[in-house]
Amino acid sequence: MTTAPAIELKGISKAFGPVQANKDISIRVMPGTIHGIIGENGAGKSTLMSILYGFYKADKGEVFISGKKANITDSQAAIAAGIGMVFQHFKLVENFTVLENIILGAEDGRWLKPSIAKARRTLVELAADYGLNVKPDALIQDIGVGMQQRVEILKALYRQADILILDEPTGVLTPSEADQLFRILDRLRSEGKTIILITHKLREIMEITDTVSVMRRGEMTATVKTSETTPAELAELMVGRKVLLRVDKSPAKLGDVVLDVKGLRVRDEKGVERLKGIDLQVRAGEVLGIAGVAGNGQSELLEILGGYADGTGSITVNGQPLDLTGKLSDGQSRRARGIAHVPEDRQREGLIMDFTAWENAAFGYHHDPAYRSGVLMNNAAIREDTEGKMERFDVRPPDPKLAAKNFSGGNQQKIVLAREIERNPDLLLIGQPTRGVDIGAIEFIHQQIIALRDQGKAVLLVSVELEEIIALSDRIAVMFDGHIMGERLPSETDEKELGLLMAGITDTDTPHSVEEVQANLAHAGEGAK
Amino acid sequence: MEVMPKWAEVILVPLISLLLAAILSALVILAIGEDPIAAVKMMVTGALGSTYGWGYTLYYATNFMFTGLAVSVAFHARMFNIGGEGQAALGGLGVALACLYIPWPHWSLALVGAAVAGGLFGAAWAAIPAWLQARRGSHIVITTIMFNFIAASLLNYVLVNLLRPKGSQDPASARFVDTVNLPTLHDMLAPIGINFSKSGPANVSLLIAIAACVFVWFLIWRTRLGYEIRSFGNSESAARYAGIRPFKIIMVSMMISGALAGMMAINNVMGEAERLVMNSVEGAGFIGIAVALMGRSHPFGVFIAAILFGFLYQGGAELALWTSIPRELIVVIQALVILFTGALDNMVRMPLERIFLSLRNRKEG
Amino acid sequence: MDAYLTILQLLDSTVRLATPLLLACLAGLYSERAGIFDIGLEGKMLAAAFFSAAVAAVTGSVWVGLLAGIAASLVLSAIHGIASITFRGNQLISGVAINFLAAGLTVLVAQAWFRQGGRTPSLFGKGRFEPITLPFAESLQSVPIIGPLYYELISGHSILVYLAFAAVPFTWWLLFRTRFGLRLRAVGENPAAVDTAGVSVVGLRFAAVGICGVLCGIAGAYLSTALQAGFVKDMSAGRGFIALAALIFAKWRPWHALYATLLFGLFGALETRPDVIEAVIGMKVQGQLLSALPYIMTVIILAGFVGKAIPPRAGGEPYVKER
Amino acid sequence: EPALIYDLGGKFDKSFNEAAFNGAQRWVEETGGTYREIEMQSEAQREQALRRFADAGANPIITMGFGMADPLSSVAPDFPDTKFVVVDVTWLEGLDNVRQIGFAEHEGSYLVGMLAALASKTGTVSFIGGMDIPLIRHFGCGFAQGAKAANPDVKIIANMTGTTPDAWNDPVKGSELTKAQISQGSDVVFAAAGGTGVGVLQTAADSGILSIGVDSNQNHLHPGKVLTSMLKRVDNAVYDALKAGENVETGVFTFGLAEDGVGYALDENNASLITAEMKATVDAARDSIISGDTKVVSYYENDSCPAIDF
Ligand SMILES: Nc1ncnc2c1ncn2[C@@H]1O[C@H](COP(=O)(O)OP(=O)(O)OP(=O)(O)O)[C@@H](O)[C@H]1O
Ligand SMILES: Nc1ncnc2c1ncn2[C@@H]1O[C@H](COP(=O)(O)OP(=O)(O)OP(=O)(O)O)[C@@H](O)[C@H]1O
Ligand SMILES: [Mg+2]
Ligand SMILES: [Mg+2]
Repeated sequence: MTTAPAIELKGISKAFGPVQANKDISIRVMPGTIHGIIGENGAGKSTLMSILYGFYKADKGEVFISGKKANITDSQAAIAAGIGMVFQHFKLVENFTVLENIILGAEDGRWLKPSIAKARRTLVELAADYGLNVKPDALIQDIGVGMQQRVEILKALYRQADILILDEPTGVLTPSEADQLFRILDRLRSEGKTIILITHKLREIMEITDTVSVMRRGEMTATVKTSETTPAELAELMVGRKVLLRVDKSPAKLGDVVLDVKGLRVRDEKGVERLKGIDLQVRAGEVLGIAGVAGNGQSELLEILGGYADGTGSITVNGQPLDLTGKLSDGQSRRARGIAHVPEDRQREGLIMDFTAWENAAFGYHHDPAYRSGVLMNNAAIREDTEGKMERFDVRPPDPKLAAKNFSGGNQQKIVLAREIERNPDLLLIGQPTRGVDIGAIEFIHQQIIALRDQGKAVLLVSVELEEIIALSDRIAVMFDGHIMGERLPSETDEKELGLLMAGITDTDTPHSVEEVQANLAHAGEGAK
Repeated sequence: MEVMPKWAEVILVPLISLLLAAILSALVILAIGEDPIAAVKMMVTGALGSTYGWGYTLYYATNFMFTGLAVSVAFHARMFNIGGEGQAALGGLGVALACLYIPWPHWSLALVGAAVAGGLFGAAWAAIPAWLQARRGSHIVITTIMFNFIAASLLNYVLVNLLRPKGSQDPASARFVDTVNLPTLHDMLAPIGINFSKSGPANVSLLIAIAACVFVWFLIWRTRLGYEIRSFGNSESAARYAGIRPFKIIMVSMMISGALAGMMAINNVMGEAERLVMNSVEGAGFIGIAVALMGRSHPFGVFIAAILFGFLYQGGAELALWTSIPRELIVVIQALVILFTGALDNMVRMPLERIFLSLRNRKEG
Repeated sequence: MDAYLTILQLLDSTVRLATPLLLACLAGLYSERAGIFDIGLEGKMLAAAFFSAAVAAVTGSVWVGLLAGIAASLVLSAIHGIASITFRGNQLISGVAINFLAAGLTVLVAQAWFRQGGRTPSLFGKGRFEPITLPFAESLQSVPIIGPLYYELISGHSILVYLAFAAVPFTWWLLFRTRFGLRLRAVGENPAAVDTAGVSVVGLRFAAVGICGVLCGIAGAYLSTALQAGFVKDMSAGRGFIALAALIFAKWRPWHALYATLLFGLFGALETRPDVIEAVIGMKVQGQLLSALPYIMTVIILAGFVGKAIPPRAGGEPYVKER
Repeated sequence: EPALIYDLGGKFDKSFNEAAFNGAQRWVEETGGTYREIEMQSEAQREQALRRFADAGANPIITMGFGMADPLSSVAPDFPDTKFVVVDVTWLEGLDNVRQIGFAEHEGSYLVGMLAALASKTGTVSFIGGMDIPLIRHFGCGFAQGAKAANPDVKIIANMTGTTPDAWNDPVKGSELTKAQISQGSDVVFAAAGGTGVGVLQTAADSGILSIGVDSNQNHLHPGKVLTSMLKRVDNAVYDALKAGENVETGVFTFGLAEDGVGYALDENNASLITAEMKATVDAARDSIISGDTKVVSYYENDSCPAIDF
């Protein structure tokens, strides 16, 4: 007797207006397995999962859960059918506590007190069971993204989901957080739960999944057993061409010091000190990678360098000091000094989502004489320039009149990169360059960063992806709690050592217990937003 | 990738919405025991059927263009300026002072001077709430509401105690001298052989209002300042990243907004009343909100919406003149127009989109 | 003792003036906490004022009138809900339209119904809410300090006043101590979180808008059947907008809504007592300045003491998961 | 066909415009005639209405309120064959087809002020105005002089409702002002505040003090609780003009006590409140004003009032 698949989708189609996001998709996932789904940005992965979770309604197709036809009209039906989902963009209420978020929609009875009390007990058990430590009474807005994700997983577990969908769960996690997540997934699998994992990281697919499906332009193009495939094959299935999975770079040719930071201190809006005396240098022709758990001051470092945070200490660029407060410390002045900035959060900072691509391509550089005629903006010139940028950076679709929100994450990132890199800056600040971006685009973005370095420019790279840091950097500085914990050469270090530094542990030679590292890490991530 | 062709979005949707509002209005007229067809006929002929009617329709529309543009500009910076009423009142004061105390040699110079004075007064009145928002975080909605009331008191004081000519019992300023009287459409069109009614108050300010529409269009979509205003309005965090200073944008956008509202006074105070009376704004500041919202904060939309409201005002006045329909009927019709074209537009758009989509699929399939 | 009595009278007036503001402010609080901005409070109040007075006049029962007022306000709420929730229309436009609709329809209907130029007939007897004298108010009156306080300030208001004040702790409790409140607050902050948790966003928002309608209905009825004995056109006189200002002032919190509306009420009460102001500051306040004083004070307090007000995050935006 | 143009408050304002309406109704009932009417809703409409009615051949055209002075001065010369009547305007010059009618409101207010002071047991009387404009101060000023004349020690409280047009339609505020005045000791309140006055009279009746109506006879609103009403016989003015028709006499006319243009209302609703003694005192004052022995100062004379400080 064969067991029925835990999930079976038959002929799912979904269109958003004229866009066919899913075309006649069928898929089977057996119970107690982890099924990976990969595909380019905009391939339709999230849409498919949202349909399974009842968030979107399919135009056509059927869903079977454990062999029985399920009529999933809304998320409530999905929850009832034992499905839990962790969305790519978390669905949490920012100014609610962890506990409140967990019980939302799954309260026991009308009154909150008993619900909360019960949830607290359950949460303690769950947390202990799976090693998912959270602070039940912390506000979501005060905890790091890693912690937020734990909350999302706990939400699903609290609802006793047998089927767990995770949409790009590791995009925001540090390697050790990701490892921990995978340990939990493994554990869940061994308990017989079924998991669907969407990710852009082939390493993760290879490491944890049993089977993997590849999506392309709304269609399911292949489903294979993980053990019978290779990353290169998957990459090719996904993008339709061979992909370079390693960064190819020559040794750095170091020039003069471009950026020199001394004793830099920055407070956030709440008055909490986020940078507690930072010293660092970046030379021409060099990529300095800043590793660290999100929320340890990297964002503030980028912000003050980019001109939108105030601080004390000294920063010089090409030997000339930068203003750290006042009128001349704004983004415009920074750009005038040859600093370009690809911000960590492209949707909140780097782009205006309702603006067209060409309007965004001038964003921050709208005072550029080439972009204006008299007091007016020279829109024709900007559009023409944007067309060129989109072509050179392979932005798809190459339509300057399309609003930014209508591009996929990878293509949004390319628009920002094109804008900043083509300024030919002396110093490029770049935060989380490939977050949520598919491997085809990652390859391209990495090449662009290295190309800029090879032109003798200085690059300050902030990323929570250790792999990316190691691959791109010529030198790595690790940040923890507003301090630089140490600098390493990529050739002389490994993820393990960096991981310890990121947890604030400098004596990396002596062995440390997992608990100690975790406790430190939890502390480290607190400031992240 | 839009579902509907642009013409459907821009023309068909508003037209059907307007039709729905008209049908409902007709039902209301029926319900109070009047003949809707006759009423509509009277409104249309009264407002649009003669140059006389147009003279009033365009006069009202001029007011609404100024206040509608004022609300729109602030809206692009995500400031909800409810203070058009007070700013226009202060603008009236500025215009009155300019007309009363400066011996202008010719109306054209006076017009420029009065527009500047009205604009400055309006801008100043908007600047205080703007500054409080930018520096103290005081919510612009509350402060502008409060400033409307304060403006009313201030104007009351000025008119009753300062500007009222001795012995006059009317709380209004003296009449402006004849040299500052603005040419009406009649005066302007007569030389080119068009016989426009003498009695409509529409005047040369209409041209200024239209110029203001064009100006705002350029400002918002063609200048760097407009670009910065829209950036700030769309995403404050992105604006900060780009080095666009919130303080500057809040102040500048609100002051432009206030100036536009203040400039309305060249129409009602200088062009029509030719003196400053109490409550000269008569709610045009509030109508401006409806006009801006209906016009989607786009100058062309504001222009059209202002004419529509001008039509309703004048058509309503005609109804009140020749029938016993209470004047509040017009308020109800306005409400329905705002509701259907502004808030319930998706009710029309959604089915239309479906129709267009299936048409398209059929063509492709 | 005289000064004390004056203060009590001033506060008494404060309470009366604050009550309609408080009810409308709480109404707005429910709606906006659920993410639906409502500048139509004014219109709803006005409609309720008319219908409660009209029905009370016709039936002779103020309670039936109250129900009618609430019903009228609910109809307008429903329009707002359909426009801004079902059809994801612009909430501001819808609110503006509702204000116009109420201003026009009340007079139109009043004229067609009573032919008294947009008024209702005067209410008397059971047709209006009378002040209630609380137990022992009379007998305790002679007790120093407490007696007058109880008699003048606490006792002697209409039932709706007590209802309004009771609505404050109730609202707090409902929002922060019940499942419904949790969900309601969540839907104003992040409707997607509520949706994916399997709770209906539309249902919650309609519920909030409905509660808003009920409270505006009571506020309107209070104006025409408790404070007054009949409807006069435009009698809400901008109170809906002041309530909105109070709501922002209160940063969308129930207890603060009480404080904010009491403050506005106090300003209003002071405006009626130039003699008190004169006695306190030692000079006569010029007439127009006196009229402007409440608004000037509000701006000063706002700028000086109240920080930035952050509205519910999803406020004003229709919830769209698919375009 | 004659035409009647009401001022901004609307024809059912229970006072000024409604008095005009009542006068017109009386004419309709007596003669069976018809007339056109319009209520103003904006300033720009004033001139429009004048011209439209004149164009359509309406004659005479009767208009209400001082706001009509300015439009009239530009329209009247264009229609020399049309007769215009304007109430509350007396200062236009060079218009020989206009009948300007003014009322000596201060004289009427003086009489009700006397009655107020005579009826007051507390020795405190009060005044509530609508929007703070000279006309309203004019009312209040006459009232204060009358009260002082009847009782030199009387305390007079005066409040204005506001500075926006809402001031004419805010009975709630009127009510609150009344209560504030009561707590300052007032037991007779005179309201000259349009729709706001409805709230004043209501609250006075509810609180067991006396009130005084304005313009029309408002005694019936709360029988036995409204002390009297300051009558301004706009109804007569309108009635007379309608009756005279196209032949209405033009020029400037001021109606005071002598012409019965103003006065105080005495009917079955307030008969019990006005004692014979009070009536005698007030009537004596009335005669003395008519004869010129007593001079009531008009606020307009030099924008100030001898009896009260606004
Ligand atoms: N809410 C929406 N409204 C309209 N169109 C949408 C919406 N969400 C997705 N789409 C369309 O559906 C397509 C598939 O989107 P989807 O989010 O499923 O991609 P994805 O595979 O999850 O991409 P990524 O890897 O970037 O997460 C997109 O190209 C987009 O055009
Ligand atoms: N409201 C929308 N309208 C149209 N397309 C949309 C909309 N929302 C999302 N999309 C499309 O859905 C696709 C995936 O969206 P999603 O938000 O998952 O972006 P993403 O590529 O994953 O970016 P990120 O990595 O920043 O999350 C994109 O191609 C985007 O164009
Ligand atoms: Mg996705
Ligand atoms: Mg993505």
